[in-house]
Amino acid sequence: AGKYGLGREATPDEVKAWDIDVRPDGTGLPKGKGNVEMGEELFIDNCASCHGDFGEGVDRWPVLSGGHGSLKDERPVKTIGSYWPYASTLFDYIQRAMPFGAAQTLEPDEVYAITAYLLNMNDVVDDEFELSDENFKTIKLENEENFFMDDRADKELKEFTGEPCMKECKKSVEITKRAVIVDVTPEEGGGALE
Amino acid sequence: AGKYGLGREATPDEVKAWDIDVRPDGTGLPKGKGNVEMGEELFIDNCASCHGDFGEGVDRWPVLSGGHGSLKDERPVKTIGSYWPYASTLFDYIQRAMPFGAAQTLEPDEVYAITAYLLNMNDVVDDEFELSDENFKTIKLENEENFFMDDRADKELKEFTGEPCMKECKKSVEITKRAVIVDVTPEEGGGALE
Amino acid sequence: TSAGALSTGAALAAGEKVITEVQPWNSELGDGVDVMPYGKPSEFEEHVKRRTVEWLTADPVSSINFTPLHELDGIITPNGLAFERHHGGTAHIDPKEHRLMINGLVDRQLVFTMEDLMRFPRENHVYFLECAANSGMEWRGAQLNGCQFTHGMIHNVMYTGVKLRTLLEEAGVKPSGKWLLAEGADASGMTRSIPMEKALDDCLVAFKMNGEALRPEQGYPVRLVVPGWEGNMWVKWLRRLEVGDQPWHHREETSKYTDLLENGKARRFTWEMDAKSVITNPSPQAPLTHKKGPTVITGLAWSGRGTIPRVDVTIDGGITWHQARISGPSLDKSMHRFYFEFDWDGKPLLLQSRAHDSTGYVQPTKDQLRKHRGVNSIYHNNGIQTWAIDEEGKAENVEIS
Amino acid sequence: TSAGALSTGAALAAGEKVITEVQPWNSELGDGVDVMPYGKPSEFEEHVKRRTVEWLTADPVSSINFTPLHELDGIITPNGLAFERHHGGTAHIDPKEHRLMINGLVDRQLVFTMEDLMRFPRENHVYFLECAANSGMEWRGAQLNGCQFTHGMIHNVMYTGVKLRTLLEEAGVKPSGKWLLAEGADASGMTRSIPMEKALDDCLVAFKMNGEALRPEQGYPVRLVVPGWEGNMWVKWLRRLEVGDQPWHHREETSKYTDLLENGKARRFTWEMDAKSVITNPSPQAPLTHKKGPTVITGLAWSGRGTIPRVDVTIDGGITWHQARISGPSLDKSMHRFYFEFDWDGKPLLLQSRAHDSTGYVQPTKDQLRKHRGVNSIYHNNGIQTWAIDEEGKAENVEIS
Ligand code: HEC
Ligand code: HEC
Ligand SMILES: [Ca+2]
Ligand SMILES: [Ca+2]
Ligand SMILES: [Ca+2]
Ligand SMILES: [Ca+2]
Ligand SMILES: [Ca+2]
Ligand SMILES: [Ca+2]
Ligand SMILES: [Co+2]
Ligand SMILES: [Co+2]
Repeated sequence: AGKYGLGREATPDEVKAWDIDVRPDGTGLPKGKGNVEMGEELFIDNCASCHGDFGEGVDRWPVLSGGHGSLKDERPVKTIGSYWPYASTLFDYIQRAMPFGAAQTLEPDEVYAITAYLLNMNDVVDDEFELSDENFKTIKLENEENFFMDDRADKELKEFTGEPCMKECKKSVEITKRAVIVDVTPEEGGGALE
Repeated sequence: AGKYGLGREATPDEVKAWDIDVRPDGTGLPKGKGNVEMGEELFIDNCASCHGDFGEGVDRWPVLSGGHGSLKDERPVKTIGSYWPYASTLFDYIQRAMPFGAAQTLEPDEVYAITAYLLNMNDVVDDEFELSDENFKTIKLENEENFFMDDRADKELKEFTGEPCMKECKKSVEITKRAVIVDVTPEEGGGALE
Repeated sequence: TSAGALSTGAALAAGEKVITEVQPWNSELGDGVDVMPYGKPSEFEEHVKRRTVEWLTADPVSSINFTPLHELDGIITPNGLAFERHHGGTAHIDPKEHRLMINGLVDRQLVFTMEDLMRFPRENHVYFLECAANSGMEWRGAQLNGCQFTHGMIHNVMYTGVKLRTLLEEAGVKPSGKWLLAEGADASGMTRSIPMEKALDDCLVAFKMNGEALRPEQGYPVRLVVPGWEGNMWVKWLRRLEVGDQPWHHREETSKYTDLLENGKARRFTWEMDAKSVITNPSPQAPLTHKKGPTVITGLAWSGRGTIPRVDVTIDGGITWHQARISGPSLDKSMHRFYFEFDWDGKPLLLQSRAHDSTGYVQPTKDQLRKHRGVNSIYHNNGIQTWAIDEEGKAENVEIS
Repeated sequence: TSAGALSTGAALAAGEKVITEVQPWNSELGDGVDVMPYGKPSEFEEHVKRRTVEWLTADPVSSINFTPLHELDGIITPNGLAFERHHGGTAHIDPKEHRLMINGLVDRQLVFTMEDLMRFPRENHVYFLECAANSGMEWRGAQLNGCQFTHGMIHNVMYTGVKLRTLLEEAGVKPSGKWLLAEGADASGMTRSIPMEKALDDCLVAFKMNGEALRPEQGYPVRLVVPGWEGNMWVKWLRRLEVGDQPWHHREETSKYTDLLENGKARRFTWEMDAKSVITNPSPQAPLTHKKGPTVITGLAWSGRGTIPRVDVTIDGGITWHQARISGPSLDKSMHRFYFEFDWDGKPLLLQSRAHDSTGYVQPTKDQLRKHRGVNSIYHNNGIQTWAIDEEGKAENVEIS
């Protein structure tokens, strides 16, 4: 027992029920498999109402596909294919949180199938692909290498440290951007806005 | 103007409207008068429903008379006559706060009359007495001299200061009083009491 | 030893259903961000509320309710649970219609709107407000079974306001001005006399508590804050400040809030709140619900004269005392939160706490106080509180030898 | 110059009717102490509420609302106004049905009930919680007209809880355990990876905020507190802590909460919140309503790396800066309240504040940040905010040269 002896040991079934998280190295993947075709059907039935048949997104619901090579654009489109570093994230997230409003209702094989379908929609795997716990680690996403550890300490902190100017810091000053021209604030904003 | 120049000067009528407080030296008394007899009628009409015809109190509403000489008793009865130091307090309080639910509706003459009546009920003035701003200062209450300025600093603070016993402070300990026996706690007390 | 302990055998291997089966809240959507523009506590916290004691007064309109100290932790009292005491009911005042007047012995008699007040420099301070009558029902002996009732006439919030001194200086106090009368705008027309020294020291004219506007029952739109001094002086719905050369001896400083001693004489102007503490858990409304083993005792301590550098706790009725751990900011004239953790052997306990304040004052026993004051002084009962805990963890308000 | 100024002549001598005539609240009784067992704000404060921006998300169930900073003062956020962000709606969980599991690389995989948690030693700390996306809509330029919208994804409350370290030690972290996964019980199953060093440092497993139970939208009955780090990591409805040897790279630390730079590369694990400040009054939702003369500027400053020893304010768009006055407790990783009082000449103003933190870091301009990060990084926009005030006192969100 620990110092306090409080709580109790978790049972194997309890740990199994909650320990559903998946990591990039495949740790946590349940046994199972599913292919793109099965995934397409499941996706259309369970997901497309929000995310569109091909993951293109409906209304303001999240876009799940496309955007390849857009990350340096003025308006990047960040999707599984264009931005996400790991396929494990997709499996894990669908399994824990989707479909929105009916989380944790999909069977492992269904999650494999839908993941396969979304990888297919993002040009990561071909139409015939079957995803399983065994081949999962072969999947690599194109943008993985573009993520790097927070470097603000080196890049910014020194520049942003030190005694700043207090007097005669500028000759003159002009307004360069105005929120009122953009006009996207909710009308019922309180105070003088009403 | 003050340092900030904020606010504005109060007008004479405004100060008059709010500056109704009365002090033991008579400062603040309005012009006016009223006698015990008038006071009795006013009191019966406006006050007796709570305080009783003679100030003896109805149900749990405050008792306003009696209790003379009871201050050292096991259960002192603290009233205008037995406890209050100054008659000005009575005039001021009736004028600002009574009748309960219709405060500041009495005219000065009415407040003088009711005050006279309550002084009479407390054996301070006789049945024929008429109270006015002119004779107010002649009224003295019997308990005035028994009030003294807070003396905790001299009487208690020193005794209650210093390093207390931390170990073996008593040989044994017994329960001497119990709330459960008294049993006056509201039943719906929350937690284990329900 | 755990409330979540499983029975043995099959059930143990399988585990608890709340874990092994997906629960609705793990799967179905909850409320959106548009549901609750001003939030409120969980439906499972409905027992956490202010409670009144009906037999105390003739009418709930001039009465008191009590902060549920046994349900709280830390040092901040949430605004919705800060105890209420008023003498003519809670006034609901439109801030646009509210005025604050300064009159009397000043160079300029002034009237301020709320907007005017917002243009003076402001300060923020966490202060406790304790009613002088807190624990007043306990003078003759243990009476009310719950720290909400014995000690709940107190709250501790961060006040924001203008220094009273700033306003008085704006009006210009004449040299003869030695006392201040503070007056409320409610139907009780509450008044109290305050010596000028205190008025010019640390008092605030406050409009916010815990960040937001004062609650109506706490004097919205503006109240006086008189740090460390009895709550009755913290005039709510503040509408007038008169400067005078003598005190007023009004009803709340003669008939009430004077302390009758055994010899029939009475202390007046007992403003400062003496150092005090109480164990909030366990306590009669919050018993120990577990068996022996690791146990947390927690409580509050405060002093009208400064900070609380130390609290002692006993579990054996005062034979042995232990220094408690204080956690959270130690601020002047603010509540302090203390803890004492121990391994309960499951036997009956007699719990007490004892506050030390920064002046060296040590909270006295109730009998020490009675020796000085008798049992009819109503106010300022800061004696050490005892809870008896039985083998089942139930707690009772008692006194001990 | 006062909002309560009287017109001249007769009216002036007579005075304002709210003073010269007895008002209902001066005479008639208000509410009794039994009316409001859990209190709420005045009817005159109904405009003080959390507000959402509908176009930000597809559905209010996975969305955000904002703290009305322009209506608050001091440093405490009242619980009812603390901004909400959730990904599957507010879960309403019966504390009796809630469990916290520790699993993974530990000596004993444990399950705690809420009652178990209450038996560990507790601590109290005031910490700010800021969403990493706060001010995220302002990367390309001034967009939302109100500090509630530009800066309102933040709250600052006193949390009470058990040290995460205490719980991890109770389970016994194996030497290989370098990371922690925190998981929520809500329908989003929120997860974040936290390095063990932080987990063993100052994190809390908290069950109270501002003294009372967590609000449902803040994770009732229990949430993680990760002082100084982005709000998304403060997992609500906390049900599981898994110890592992590597981070999990889950959705909220890959797809979201990574900062895309101009060169297409992205920072990950940007946990610490950089020092930041904002003037809350005046601001677009809270304009100056008086003419020239004494004027109070106030605002908030905070840093994920420590305290705020200093805030500078400019009223001329950064030509001249003044040191502001900080009032209220200066606590580690907590909001600080600053004030700057000046005599307004009635001419247009360009207001900015600039926080300095205890590491010497000085809040940068938005352009300084853009130089490093471009305009597509969404998160961690701590650039200096500008409000333009016109002759009438109206305020607008602008950027300046
Ligand atoms: C009713 C609408 C709805 C349905 C149906 C739905 N989703 Fe979603 N999905 C959402 C919302 C809303 C989010 C963002 C949730 C948040 O705020 O965290 C989301 C997020 C996602 C994401 C993460 C997107 C990103 O860029 O981070 C993925 C992947 C996803 N959904 C897949 C699915 C799959 C697979 C299904 C069906 C099995 C599904 N969704 C069904 C609404 C929906
Ligand atoms: C509806 C009930 C009611 C009526 C009618 C009423 N009172 Fe009172 N009176 C009270 C209550 C309640 C209090 C205590 C108020 C408080 O809590 O501060 C009180 C207090 C007093 C006190 C102070 C008692 C003390 O010991 O401090 C005086 C004096 C008094 N009333 C006089 C009057 C007079 C004179 C009238 C009529 C003009 C009057 N009352 C009408 C209910 C009433
Ligand atoms: Ca795992
Ligand atoms: Ca198809
Ligand atoms: Ca518009
Ligand atoms: Ca006067
Ligand atoms: Ca008669
Ligand atoms: Ca009973
Ligand atoms: Co007193
Ligand atoms: Co980040």
